Amino acid sequence: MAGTGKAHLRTEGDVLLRVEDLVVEFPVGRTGLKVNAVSGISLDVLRGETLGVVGESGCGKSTTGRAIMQLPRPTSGSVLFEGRQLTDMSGDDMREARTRMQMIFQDPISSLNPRRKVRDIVTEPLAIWKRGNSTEQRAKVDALLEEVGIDPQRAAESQPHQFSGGQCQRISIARSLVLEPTLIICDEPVSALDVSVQAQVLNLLEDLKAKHGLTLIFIAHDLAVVKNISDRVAVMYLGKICEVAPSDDLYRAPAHHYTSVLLDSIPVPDPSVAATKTAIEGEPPSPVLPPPGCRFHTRCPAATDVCRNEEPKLREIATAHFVACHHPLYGDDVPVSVA
Amino acid sequence: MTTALASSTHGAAEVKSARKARHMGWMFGTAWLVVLSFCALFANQLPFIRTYDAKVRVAGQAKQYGFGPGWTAWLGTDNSSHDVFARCIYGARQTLFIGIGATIIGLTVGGLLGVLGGYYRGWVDRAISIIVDCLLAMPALLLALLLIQRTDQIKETITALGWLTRTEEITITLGILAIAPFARIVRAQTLGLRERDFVLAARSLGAKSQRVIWREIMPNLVPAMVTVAVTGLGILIAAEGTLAFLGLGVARPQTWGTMIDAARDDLSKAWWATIFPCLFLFLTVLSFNFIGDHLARKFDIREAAV
Amino acid sequence: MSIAIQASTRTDDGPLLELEGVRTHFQTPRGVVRAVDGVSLTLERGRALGIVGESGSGKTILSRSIMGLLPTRGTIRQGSIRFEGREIGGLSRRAMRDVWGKEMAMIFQDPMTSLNPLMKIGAQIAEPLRIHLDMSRSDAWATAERLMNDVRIPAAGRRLRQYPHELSGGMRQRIMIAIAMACGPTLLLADEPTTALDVTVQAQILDLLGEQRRDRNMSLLLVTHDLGVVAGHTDDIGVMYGGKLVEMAPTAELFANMKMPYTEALLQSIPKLADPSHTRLNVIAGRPPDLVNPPVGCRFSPRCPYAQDRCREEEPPLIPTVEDPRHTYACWYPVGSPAYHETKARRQREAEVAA
Amino acid sequence: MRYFLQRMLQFAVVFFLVTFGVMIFMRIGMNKPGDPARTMLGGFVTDQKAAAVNKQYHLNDNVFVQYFYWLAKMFRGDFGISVQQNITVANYMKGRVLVTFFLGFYSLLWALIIAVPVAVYQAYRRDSNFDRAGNLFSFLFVSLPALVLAPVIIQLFVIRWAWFPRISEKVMPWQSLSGHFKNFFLPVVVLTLPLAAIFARLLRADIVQTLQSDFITLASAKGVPPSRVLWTHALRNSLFSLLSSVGVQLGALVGGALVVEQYFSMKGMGALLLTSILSKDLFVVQSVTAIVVAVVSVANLLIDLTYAFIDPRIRHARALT
Repeated sequence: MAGTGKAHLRTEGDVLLRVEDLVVEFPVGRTGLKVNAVSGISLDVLRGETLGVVGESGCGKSTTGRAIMQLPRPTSGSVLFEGRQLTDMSGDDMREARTRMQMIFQDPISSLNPRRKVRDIVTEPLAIWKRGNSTEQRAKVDALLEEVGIDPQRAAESQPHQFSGGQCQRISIARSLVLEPTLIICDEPVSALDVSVQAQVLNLLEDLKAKHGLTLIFIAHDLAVVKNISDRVAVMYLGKICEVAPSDDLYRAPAHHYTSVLLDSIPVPDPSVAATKTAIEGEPPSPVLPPPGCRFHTRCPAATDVCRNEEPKLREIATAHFVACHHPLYGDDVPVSVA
Repeated sequence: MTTALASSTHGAAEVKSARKARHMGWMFGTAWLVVLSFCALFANQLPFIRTYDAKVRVAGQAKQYGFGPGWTAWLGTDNSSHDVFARCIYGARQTLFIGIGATIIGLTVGGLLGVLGGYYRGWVDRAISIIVDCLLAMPALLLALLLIQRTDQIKETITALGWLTRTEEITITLGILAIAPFARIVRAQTLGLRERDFVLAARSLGAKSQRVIWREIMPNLVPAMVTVAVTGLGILIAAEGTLAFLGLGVARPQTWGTMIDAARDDLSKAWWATIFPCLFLFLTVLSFNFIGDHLARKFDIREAAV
Repeated sequence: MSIAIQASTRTDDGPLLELEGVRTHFQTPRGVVRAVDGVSLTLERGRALGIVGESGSGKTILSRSIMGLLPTRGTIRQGSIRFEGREIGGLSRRAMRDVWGKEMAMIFQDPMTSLNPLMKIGAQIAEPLRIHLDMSRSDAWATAERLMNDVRIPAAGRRLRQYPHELSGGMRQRIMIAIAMACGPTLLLADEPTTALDVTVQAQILDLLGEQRRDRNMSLLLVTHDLGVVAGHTDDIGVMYGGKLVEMAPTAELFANMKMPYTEALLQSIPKLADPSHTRLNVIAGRPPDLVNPPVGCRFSPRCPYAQDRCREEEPPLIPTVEDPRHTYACWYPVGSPAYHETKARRQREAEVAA
Repeated sequence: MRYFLQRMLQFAVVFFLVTFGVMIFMRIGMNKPGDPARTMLGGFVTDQKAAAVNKQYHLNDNVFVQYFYWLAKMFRGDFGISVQQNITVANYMKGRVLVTFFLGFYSLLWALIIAVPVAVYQAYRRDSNFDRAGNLFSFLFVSLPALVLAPVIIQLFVIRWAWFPRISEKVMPWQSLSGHFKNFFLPVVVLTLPLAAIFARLLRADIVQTLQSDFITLASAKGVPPSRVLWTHALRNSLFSLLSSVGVQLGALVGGALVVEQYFSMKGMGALLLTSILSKDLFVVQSVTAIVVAVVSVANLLIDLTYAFIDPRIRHARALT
């Protein structure tokens, strides 16, 4: 199997979402070539947990989020959500199932219809599913808008462009909560925001998660942000998962060379730490013709022949810490025995 | 040691006056169309507009081109001594009806084809594209000539269409011409819109395609459609004039094109009978262009090759 | 034929760049946008200055004002910009053409849109060489290839004949740097040079910039929103807020001893890797100021937790600290002052009471 | 290459559909039981003649057979006969094709020669007096279809001042060069002005937009002089709408030629087309339509190839497909 293994999937606990061997491919024009956006990844999320997905652009993290929503449907693989298989659901059942999971997008302006009033945008989900009469709908929407910090009166009168980016993101969040979903997939929700606003939105997400008992999949390229909000983090590279671990463990003792490089590349706002690291060479190869073996071997400082030929599988190197690497790094403070 | 510089507001005044100039164009266009439509609608009631068949006689005699432009007949009289001004106003009624009717037909059919093709892509899009390509491959005027020329035969063959008047035939013909360009523009817009996140958001909320099209995509198409429709109206009115000029117009009431056609051989004898309908046509098309440009600016729409 | 000659033969007295009361306002239908509103600063030769701010703080407009690359229409420019002792603030675009590319060069944020898509890479790098240094086509192309080697583009000879769309974002940003370096400028303005890039590539580009700067003895003005980027790659940092410079200091001094509550709040709102996950972030309440109608007094006062009446009435001047004259700030009640501690303690008590 | 084949296929499909459609359309009501040739020719032909025409062009067979025979004959150069004029269509069109060709060619050429520099300068000096005057004139001329412009021009230049002859004779450049230009001048002016206005407006808008892009700012920041920024960097990147518009306007030119030929009494294809449509001259209509569609489509194909010539991104994208 070309997948990177499923060792990290959990059997006990209240598993809300379980993705297995997810593959998403897009054709390149009519060339017969295809973009291997996601090449067989497996994930699971427990109820109430926040799973962070990090990686650079083109690693397939956003595609994964959308494929879970079946927008568009993945090329192959299984997505088990609340015990139901989404991949072979009929169109109507799928529409129904989508109400239990929602998405928040990167561009707050583009994700709101510019020609509609903000309150109508937030009411839309209720209108689609005809939940409650108009007074009930309105009460619910206004309460949610208050909760995310938007004045309902202003929302009733204004269109999205009259709000700032941060406010639009709050509106998006309100809309995603209206149907009372259990899972929210956040696709780079704070990447387009200024740091001060980013902090506001991150705090809001934490508050809402606690209050509404949500489960989050948080997709981002900013490792610090992902670390801050996640319980467990999966690192992706070129359509594959490199490493999965509890947030703090991953950052304390990265086992995959890619994770370690990623961590070292982050500019730290502290002049005493900064400017001491060496950057890694090169850029990710094209997902149209991904390299064989370990997909990171073209840039990896520790690559050997086995990396070039044989694809590594995810294996546990510390409690709940999984890595797909033939020559993993071992942090000093993580005693492990290699199989 | 501050070297204070003269503040340079260079260019600011230019921007302002250019904005003002554009504004004036728009104001002029609106004013002309309002006055023209008002006169056309109430031509029968307004005292200063002669009736359609009234003849302006010279000493009791109906005389070919009896009057030039002047106080008696503002824009002169035509070859059967009708008041050119009154005829131009009645022509406006006819022309505007045809233009607006054709635009509505083109917009509805073309818009629908464009949205469907752009949204569903795949074979729907390919089928629609072929139809649109075929319509566009034929020069518009050639297509119009063919269609109108054959309408009598079509009416004979398909008797259910027998009730169509000449005006309606021309309206429908021009409407068919408008389908392809409208479809093309709407399709391009739809292709762009369907990739936007709010469409994805609506689908992730469980909205059906129909709802996505009507609630999310359509409202965002309106500005482009209105803008293109206004600009298109100008083009359609000119096309109607051209058809009439080529002898395929409405005989009664005359449109501007028919008037031009009827008088153009006597251009050297009575220039006013040709030039004034031309002026009306020109000012109307110009007004639609001004308004279209204003709308395009307002809605920030890039002018597509209409 | 060395391309670094130009830079090294210049006279070395006085600061490279001095701004005094620079204002750049734009006339818009909404009113006059005071994008940059009285900025004064000095950049010494060979040093790197970071300008940090959130969107709308005026940092990008400031860099374009220095360059003189602003739309001429509806723009109001005031103040003095002295470059190598010469007043360039009021120069026309025609006069600036001799400075552009030759003595001052610029790198933009988005490498995807900053290169002419219809022109070969080689031609784009060769263009300034041919204009400013009167090189022949073959010399210019040969120099272009060397420049591409300098910015570590593999297979430079082949890349010369490629078009921008055939290159990745990181490669394109390297090309941008090569173009900027071409005529050996003394000042490089980099406007968010790594924002559009991935972190691993960002690190490469920042290292490359630093290295080129040292090799060619250039000054760098690095504009960014990311405090992390400036921390490791600049000698001094200026913090902008609402079109004004609110604090400026040598990098280490700034991080060790920040005076402006805004700077402090900005730093605190960034999630840090060192913190455990789910650490509550400090937020700055409210929104950045409207630059058409900026607040009276200190522009940060409506969002500042330590603001007092004076802050809302009187605008604080940019003054040096007692400890370090190079460290300037604009605040009535700076971080560490008695009033600051007092307010902070009061807030804490209030929070405890509320809890 | 594959892209080119694809385009050829598309062209073929459209060509067949349109010509077939035109044929069906022209024959509505003609193939009633009885005598299509007679319906078509009117009452004044002999039975023999009608039967011969019917047989020669298979008019009594079903439409597909008819179409097939027409197509086969056309590819062999036999465009059929003009039943009204009683000559072959090829003879009928001879000479006329050139008149319309010159009309269209000159108009297009002049429109581009005028529009490009005007638009470039307008965009460069945006909102200046020149730009505003340019905008006003392009508004005026866009709103002046041949129908309106021609009588005004005739009234002024032919009737009032008599600078040009009223009726153009068919003067080819090899017959009399001065006569040729004299005859074509006014008709070409009528067609050129609105066309130039359309081109100028599109191009100006595109250049204005291009001038705001980062790579233009970068070019300036490199110290590139404005003339080079405009002509080398901005213009080439702004040709897209202009080129597509040239394709679209070709069709409109056919319509314009029709009107202009009427006003100036020129014996061109437009006039021929009009007469043949009005008199239901089946073969003429079908052949002329086929030629026009082919010319317009081939021109659009050439424009498409020009895109690829200008823009390496398109070239590379197409090389893949």
